[in-house]
Amino acid sequence: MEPAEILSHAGGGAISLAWLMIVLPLAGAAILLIGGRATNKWGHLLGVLMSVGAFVVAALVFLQLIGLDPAQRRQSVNLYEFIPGVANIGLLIDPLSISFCLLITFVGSLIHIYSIGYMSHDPDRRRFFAYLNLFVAAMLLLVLADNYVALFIGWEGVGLASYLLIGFWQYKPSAAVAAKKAFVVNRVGDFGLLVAMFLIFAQFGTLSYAEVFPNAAQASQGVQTAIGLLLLLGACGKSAQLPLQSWLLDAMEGPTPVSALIHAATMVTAGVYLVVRSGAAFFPEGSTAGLVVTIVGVATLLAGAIIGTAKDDIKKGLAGSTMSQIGYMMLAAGIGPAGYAFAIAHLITHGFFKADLFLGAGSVMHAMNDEVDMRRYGGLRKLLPITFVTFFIGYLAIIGFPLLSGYFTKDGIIESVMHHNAILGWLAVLGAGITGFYMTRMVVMTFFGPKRWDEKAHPHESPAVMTWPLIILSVFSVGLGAYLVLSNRLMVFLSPAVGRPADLPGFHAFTVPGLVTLALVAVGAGIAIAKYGRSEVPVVQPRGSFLTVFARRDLYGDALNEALFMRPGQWLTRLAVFFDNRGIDGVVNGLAAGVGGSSGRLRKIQTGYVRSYALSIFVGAAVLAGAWFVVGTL
Amino acid sequence: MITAPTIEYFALAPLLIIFGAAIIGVLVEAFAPRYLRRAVHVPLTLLSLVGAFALVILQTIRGVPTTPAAMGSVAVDGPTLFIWGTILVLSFVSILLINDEEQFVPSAASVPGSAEEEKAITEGAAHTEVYPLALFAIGGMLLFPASNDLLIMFVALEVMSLPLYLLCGLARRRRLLSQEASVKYFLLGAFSSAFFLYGTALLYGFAGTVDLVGISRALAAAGGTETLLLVGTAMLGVGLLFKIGAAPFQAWKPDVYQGAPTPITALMASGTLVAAFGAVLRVFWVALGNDSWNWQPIMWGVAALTMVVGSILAITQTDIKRMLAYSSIAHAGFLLVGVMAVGEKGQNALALSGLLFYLVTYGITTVGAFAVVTLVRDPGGEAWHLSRWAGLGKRSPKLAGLFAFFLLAFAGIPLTSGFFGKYAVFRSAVAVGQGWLTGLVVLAVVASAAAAFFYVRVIVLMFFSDPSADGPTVVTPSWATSTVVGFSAFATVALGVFPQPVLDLAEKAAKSLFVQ
Amino acid sequence: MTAIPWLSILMGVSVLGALGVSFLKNDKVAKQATLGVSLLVLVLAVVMTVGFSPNGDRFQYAETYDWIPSFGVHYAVAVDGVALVLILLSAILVPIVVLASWHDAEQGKRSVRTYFALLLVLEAMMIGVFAATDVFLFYVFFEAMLIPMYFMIGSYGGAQRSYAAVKFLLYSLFGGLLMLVAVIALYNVADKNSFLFPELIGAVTDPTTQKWLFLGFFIAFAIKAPLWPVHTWLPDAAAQAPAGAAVLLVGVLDKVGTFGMLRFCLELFPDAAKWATPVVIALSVIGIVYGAIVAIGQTDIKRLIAYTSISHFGFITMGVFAMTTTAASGATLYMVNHGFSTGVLFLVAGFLIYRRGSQFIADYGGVQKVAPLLAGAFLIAGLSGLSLPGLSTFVSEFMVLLGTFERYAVPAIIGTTGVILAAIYILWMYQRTMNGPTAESVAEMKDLNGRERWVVAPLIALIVVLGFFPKPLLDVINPAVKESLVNVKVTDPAPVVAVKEGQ
Amino acid sequence: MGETITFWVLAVVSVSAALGLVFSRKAVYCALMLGVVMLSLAVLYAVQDAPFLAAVQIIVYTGAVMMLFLFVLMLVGVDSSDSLVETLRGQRFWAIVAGLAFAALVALGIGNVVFAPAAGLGAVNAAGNVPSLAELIFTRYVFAFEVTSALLITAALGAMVLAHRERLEQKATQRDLSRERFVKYGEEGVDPSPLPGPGTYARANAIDMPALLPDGKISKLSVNRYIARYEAEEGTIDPKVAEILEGEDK
Amino acid sequence: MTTHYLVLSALLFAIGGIGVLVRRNAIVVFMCVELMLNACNLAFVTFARQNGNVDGQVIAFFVMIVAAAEVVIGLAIIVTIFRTRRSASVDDASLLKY
Repeated sequence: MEPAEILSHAGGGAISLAWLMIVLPLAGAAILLIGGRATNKWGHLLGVLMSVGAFVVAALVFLQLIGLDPAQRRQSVNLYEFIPGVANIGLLIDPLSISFCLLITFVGSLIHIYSIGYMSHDPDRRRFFAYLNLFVAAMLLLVLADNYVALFIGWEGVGLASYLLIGFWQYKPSAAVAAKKAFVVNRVGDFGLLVAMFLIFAQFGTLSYAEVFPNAAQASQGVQTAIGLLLLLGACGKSAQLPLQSWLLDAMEGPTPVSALIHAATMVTAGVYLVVRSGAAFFPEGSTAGLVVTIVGVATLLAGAIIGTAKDDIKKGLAGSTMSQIGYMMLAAGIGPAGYAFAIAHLITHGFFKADLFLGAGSVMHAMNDEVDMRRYGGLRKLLPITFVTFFIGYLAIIGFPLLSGYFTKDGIIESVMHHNAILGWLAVLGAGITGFYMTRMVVMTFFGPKRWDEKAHPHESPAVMTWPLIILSVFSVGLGAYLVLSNRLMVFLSPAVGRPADLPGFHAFTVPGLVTLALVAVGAGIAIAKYGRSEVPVVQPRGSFLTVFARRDLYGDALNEALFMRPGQWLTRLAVFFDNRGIDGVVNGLAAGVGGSSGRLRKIQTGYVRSYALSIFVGAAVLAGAWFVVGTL
Repeated sequence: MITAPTIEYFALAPLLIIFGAAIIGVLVEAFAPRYLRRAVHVPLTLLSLVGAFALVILQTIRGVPTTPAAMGSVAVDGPTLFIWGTILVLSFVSILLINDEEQFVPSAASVPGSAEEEKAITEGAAHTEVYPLALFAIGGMLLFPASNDLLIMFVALEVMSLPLYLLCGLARRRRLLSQEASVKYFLLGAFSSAFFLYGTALLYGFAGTVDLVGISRALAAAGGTETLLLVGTAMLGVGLLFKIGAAPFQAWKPDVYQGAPTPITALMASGTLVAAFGAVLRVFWVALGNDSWNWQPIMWGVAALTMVVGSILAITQTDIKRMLAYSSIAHAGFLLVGVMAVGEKGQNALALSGLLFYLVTYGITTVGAFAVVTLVRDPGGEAWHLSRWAGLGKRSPKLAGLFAFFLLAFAGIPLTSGFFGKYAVFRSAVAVGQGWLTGLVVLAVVASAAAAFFYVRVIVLMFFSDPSADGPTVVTPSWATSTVVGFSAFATVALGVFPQPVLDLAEKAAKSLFVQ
Repeated sequence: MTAIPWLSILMGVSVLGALGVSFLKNDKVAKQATLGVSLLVLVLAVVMTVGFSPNGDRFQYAETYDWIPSFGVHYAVAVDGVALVLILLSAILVPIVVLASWHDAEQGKRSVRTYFALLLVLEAMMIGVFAATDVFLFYVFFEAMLIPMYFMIGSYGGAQRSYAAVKFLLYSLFGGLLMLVAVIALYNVADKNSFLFPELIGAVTDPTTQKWLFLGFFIAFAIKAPLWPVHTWLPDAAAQAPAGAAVLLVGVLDKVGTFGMLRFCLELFPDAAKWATPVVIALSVIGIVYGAIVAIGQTDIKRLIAYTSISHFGFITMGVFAMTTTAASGATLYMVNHGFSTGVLFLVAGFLIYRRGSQFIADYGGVQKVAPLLAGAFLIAGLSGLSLPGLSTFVSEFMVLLGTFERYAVPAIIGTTGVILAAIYILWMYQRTMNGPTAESVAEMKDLNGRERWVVAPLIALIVVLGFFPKPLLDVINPAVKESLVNVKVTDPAPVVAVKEGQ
Repeated sequence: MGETITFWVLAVVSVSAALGLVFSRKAVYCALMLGVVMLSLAVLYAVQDAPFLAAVQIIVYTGAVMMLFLFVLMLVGVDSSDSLVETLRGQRFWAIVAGLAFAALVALGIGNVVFAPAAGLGAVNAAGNVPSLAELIFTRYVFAFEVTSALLITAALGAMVLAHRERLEQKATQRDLSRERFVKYGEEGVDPSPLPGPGTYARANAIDMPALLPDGKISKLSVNRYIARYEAEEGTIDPKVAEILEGEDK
Repeated sequence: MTTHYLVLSALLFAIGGIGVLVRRNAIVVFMCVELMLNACNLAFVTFARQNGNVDGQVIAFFVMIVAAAEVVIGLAIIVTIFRTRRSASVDDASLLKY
């Protein structure tokens, strides 16, 4: 089934007020930033309020949308003319975007609330909330945009927010470097997105979805593929997919709520959004671009999982896991309409359980004086009961424990991929097994076993303002998957936006791949328990085997980047500077010096002897006469 | 029986006034008591210049004669009148500078540094002969570009030069340099006039006459391949190019400009240059106008060499007057570009008007610049060395500002007269529509960019360097010097913003071209 | 057409203001007077802009008087959309620069009022150069405006000021003089006895002549812009100039080059421009990448900003020579936005340097901790330098690339790598100066004071507002650019796939 | 035929004299050589129907101008001679090259012209050379003629400026001089009387002969020190004078 | 015959020119200039006969007058500088240079 036509909204209802979703948090950010210290007292509350307000608007829009006939569910709202002849700023309200909106505003609001507690001791809390609000606004613009330009504004906006938040503790050089790295790597992706836009504009003369998508098929095959690959480059940057994955692990330098919101639940999924949004047009089923998407997805899925196995930093472990999970989503998105719903479903459930996990990790860190090394945790389950329970639920969800969210969504992905391409499917299954291992390792190292922390640490449960969001998130982690996947609820809902396969897949509980998955997960978990639960975990990281080091070093991704880009880049820079100073400017200065020097030498001709002058006149006269002679007689 | 010659006294009146005033000046020297001489000379000289100028204007209004005066030896035509007016104005302001007795030696015959000289200074002795001498030189300048035959041109050349040879040696300070300048100028001047004369002889041999128009006619009859003509033209060219300071005959200019008393330098750099260019134009356009394809290539080389040599050598100069001398050489090169821009009648008028305008603007700015030079002094006289000018912009910003302005005008920055001068000449050259000439214009602008460097260097020194503790003092200018500086600055601005009136005059003067 | 000679009034007010200021005795009064005059000019310029009708005649507020009939020169001023926005840019920047330079001229024991008088003179000339519709008049302003800038750099600049000033002047003069030859030749070839721009359009038909004349104009503009490889004067000049002068130099003066390319090179010599396009585009692309790479390697803040500008000018020239409506409008918009963006970057850098007394990046670190507002302003300025969407520079850069891609895909793609490099040079500089542990030398640094906030705030506001809502400017620019391109006789390439309306 | 012989003779003479002018060390010889050239040219003028000019050449040039030269030579030091060692590198070489090239070019230029037989001045000079010259000078060239007066005045004025020293104080009278002499006598004991004449016993009345006192001794006052030293160098000095000189030197 | 005279004149002129270049005594240098003027006069007189008019003779006459005046001025200048420097060598007067 093809996606529905995009209609321009006739006005009325919550849909025509959808812009409030963006403007509310944006206003919040502006007030907090411009207001300065005056807003210190109530700034965080304003931030929460704006986020919640956006959620309310999103909910109202959602309600209005589902009240419409499915064929009418793609409404675009033009706001104003942005660049005449090129693009307007407009919103596209359709099932896909509203799903994202709900996720972003709901999880976002919870994390805002959580941050009240988490950041309570930070002198710059107001600024933090300003950035969070800014992020929410940009993210909403990204998903709500009805054309690529507006999407790009949101796209870079979230990049900015991400930059600001990773570098929130900018006085730490590591944070500053990580922030910059995130931005620059993202820019590489943006390059792809920009060129994709140029190509689209050159092909179609427009950048609006409503005009591009229906005509995409008229472009030549090569152009379609090119656009698809370029979009994918953008998506890779934002979603930390290979080969642009390296920034995400470093991004954990940011405060934990940031990691939860931006680097787990929402922003990093923007790439998936982009692929799904443009899917029908540029990644149709069976296309080259789609194939590349699936390959990237699988590769990242495995890479992230492997990285996750070796990390001792709890957040980095989770970050690896995020990479991996997004890999699943990409994989699903790459196979076409059959996968979109699962990709989005996994995206949503992942948003909840990963946020849950991150916030839980944050709660642990909060309790442990910001210690992130799991080797210095251990046995925390009794001291942090709520955190433990919620974290454990998130854990079960992510490893795909039957009947929890992850089980439905991940299994759905594996199954649909299996239909599409068995090799990719089995690789995905393998990834699920590794997930079982590293997540179990994390839980065991953190909450079980003997305590390994310092004398100074006094672990304590977090305040209610932090635990309540955990509880809510864990509740959703339990049930959301089943709700979305069973009876193809999400697929049907999304179909006006992204289309769907002609025949809806049923949910099969006990397929071969499903069982194998479960078995592999169990094996993985078992190994982890055996390795970390039964034996002593050394506080100091052991050297580890080659493979461990390989994983620990992020599969040498940074080393590769350094060798391939950074070092040559530095050399190039030095060369260019040298060339500029000595080469180009050297020529200019040399010319000046040459003229000056020749002046210095030539003036010696003026010897001061009148006889020399007379000689020059005499010779000159002879030459002149000769020249006249020559010219005249020629 | 010889029929009495007809002399058009009215047409020649400006000349006669100047020569007359000069002779009266000599009589004053002979008979007036010492204390009175100066008081007589200054008004006499200035009035004669004003009177001559008035007569020039009157003639312009009355209508320009179309035939040469004084039995065909003096051509008082449109361009001549314009040049006369220009020279008279420039001379007037130069005379105001000469009025500064500090500049001239009290007793030229006494040995420099001797007790006699000391005494002469304390006695307040002065060579008031400079006024009649200057008037003779000015008379020569007037006659030189108006000469309609080569004989009178030769005589005019000498009338103009001889007093200048003398005047160059009369500086009060740095007598050795001044005398050296004098002797160099004299020897080289005499040497070059010999060439001029030899060229005249050959042309006489070729044409049977020294009348410019006669030569032109002979040329038309003979075609351009007569070897006498070729060599003669070359020789004549040497003499003329020497006077305008074109390379490779430029060597005297820096030395003489540096050594001569600054007011005399001003007079030479402005008046002589104008007169010499007038003469160059007359010879090459009137006598050799039909032969332009022969002399243009050579003139091309000379012009290119001149502007390059002038611009490049100026860059490393450390003496302000010497630098201005090299600048003058470069400007001579630019002016030569206009000399080549001949073609049909309209084109000639265009080029001529451009040249005339350039001469006016350059002359006025030059006098102004030298006037400023007279004001910046060390204990031992004028502060010539550029390093002494460092930080002048702070010590006396107005004077430095004016000087900077003159320099910018030399560089040809828009909104100064120099810009329009250059523009007018280059325009006429481009208008010929010949690639080689346009190429020369390109070379000229490149050279003027290089030339800008040394003007700018002085500005850098004056404004961007810090003054030294024992820097030169700026004397309070006398009324005369203030007038000169003020006038030059005003004219440089006015011609830079509203050049049209003077352009109109130049065009009107050029329209009739030289009498044939 | 209005009877009020707006443009002359604008220039007149500035010039009279300059004269008045130079005669004032009290420095403080002089500053206030300068500020007043420049604000008055701004108000007048805004009023004028409001009265401009974008879809009316191309040239409005026209005044034409004979100036030098012998040369066919007129005092002819008028504005089209492009000129108007650039004049507006100048009028906005000058009061801000005045405010920002409040204490700049006091450091060197040099005349304060001269500095401010020069500023006003410069303003008059900037307005004149954009408003001139007589080629000769344009040239006069083009050259004459070097002088006040030369003195501002040379008298009030940093340690190497005289070297930088002389280099600036000679470089520009060299180009300008070549242009002079072309101007003269244009007059002769066109044979209209007039320098009026509208009359000269299409007057030169011979292809060879067009090429030569084009080169004459183009070299001057390329030096002015500056285009690679004749850019080396800019880093020196901008690094040595006082911050305020650097703003006007890079923000406005250099725009004369790109403005000239659009107005004169393209419209007067369309065929030659097309002939030269491949080379110009190549140079622009080299400039974009090269400027960015060299910027990355700089150790001096102001030099770094200067090199970023070289990169940005590459975008502008590329947009101009892509000859599509989008690219050319984008380039024009870029000129304005770059003025604001680089302006605020230079000014904030100037504040920073003023406090610490060093231009070297290595002498800073962790400033954000002690001076968050300063750091914030610097960041926003920097972000606008890397064309972050939501800030005005993005719109223009996007349009340039988009428009260029329509015709020259590969250069546009290479140019797009500039966005990655931009992120590196800006953020790395920001990281080294503002982030990390606070360096001892900056520990006592004060945050922005009231005056400085007033300097920065309007610019940032403009950048943000124009970033989201560039339409007012584009509405003014677009018709003018379209008319220019009509004169060049190019049409935009049609999209490959015809999109049916309403689909 | 006569003209040819005259020409060749004088050509050789004048060229030789010209070369002599260039290559004589002593300035006086140079002047004489120049005089020879001028006289030769005067003859050539006469041969070429220009008797008036020939006369003027002799009177003005050879007579006046050359005298002036010699006068100045005397002033400057008649026996001063140039060293013929060239100090400027390449000067002589290039001078000769340029000179030869120049001469060759001009000669080529002249040689290329095929002159018609000379028109001759018979018709013009019918009424005499001087009247025909006079007619031209006072009609066609009258203005040049008048203007030359300016030159002559300038020359006179110039000579005055450079050579004439204006008296800055009253000229001393006999009375003043006498008073001065006696004041000097009173103060320093300088003899107020004039220097002694050759004296009664003198055998010669020349400046190099010192005066003899009545006792036959030499008057110290009358010894011309300059000449004496010169003579001492030449070895022709009168021993008595030498004695006095030695006494003084000690 | 005319050619002969002219060649002689050219020779004398060139010799004079060389003399100016190689002699150091200012007076001798000046004499050489006079020689050049004389050479010119010879050319004028020769051409006068060749052309059949006395203009050449008139010019030669004027040249003599001019030369006389020039000699006066020149010698005065030379004497002045001699008084100052006690030297008539033109090479000594070389303070103004470069």
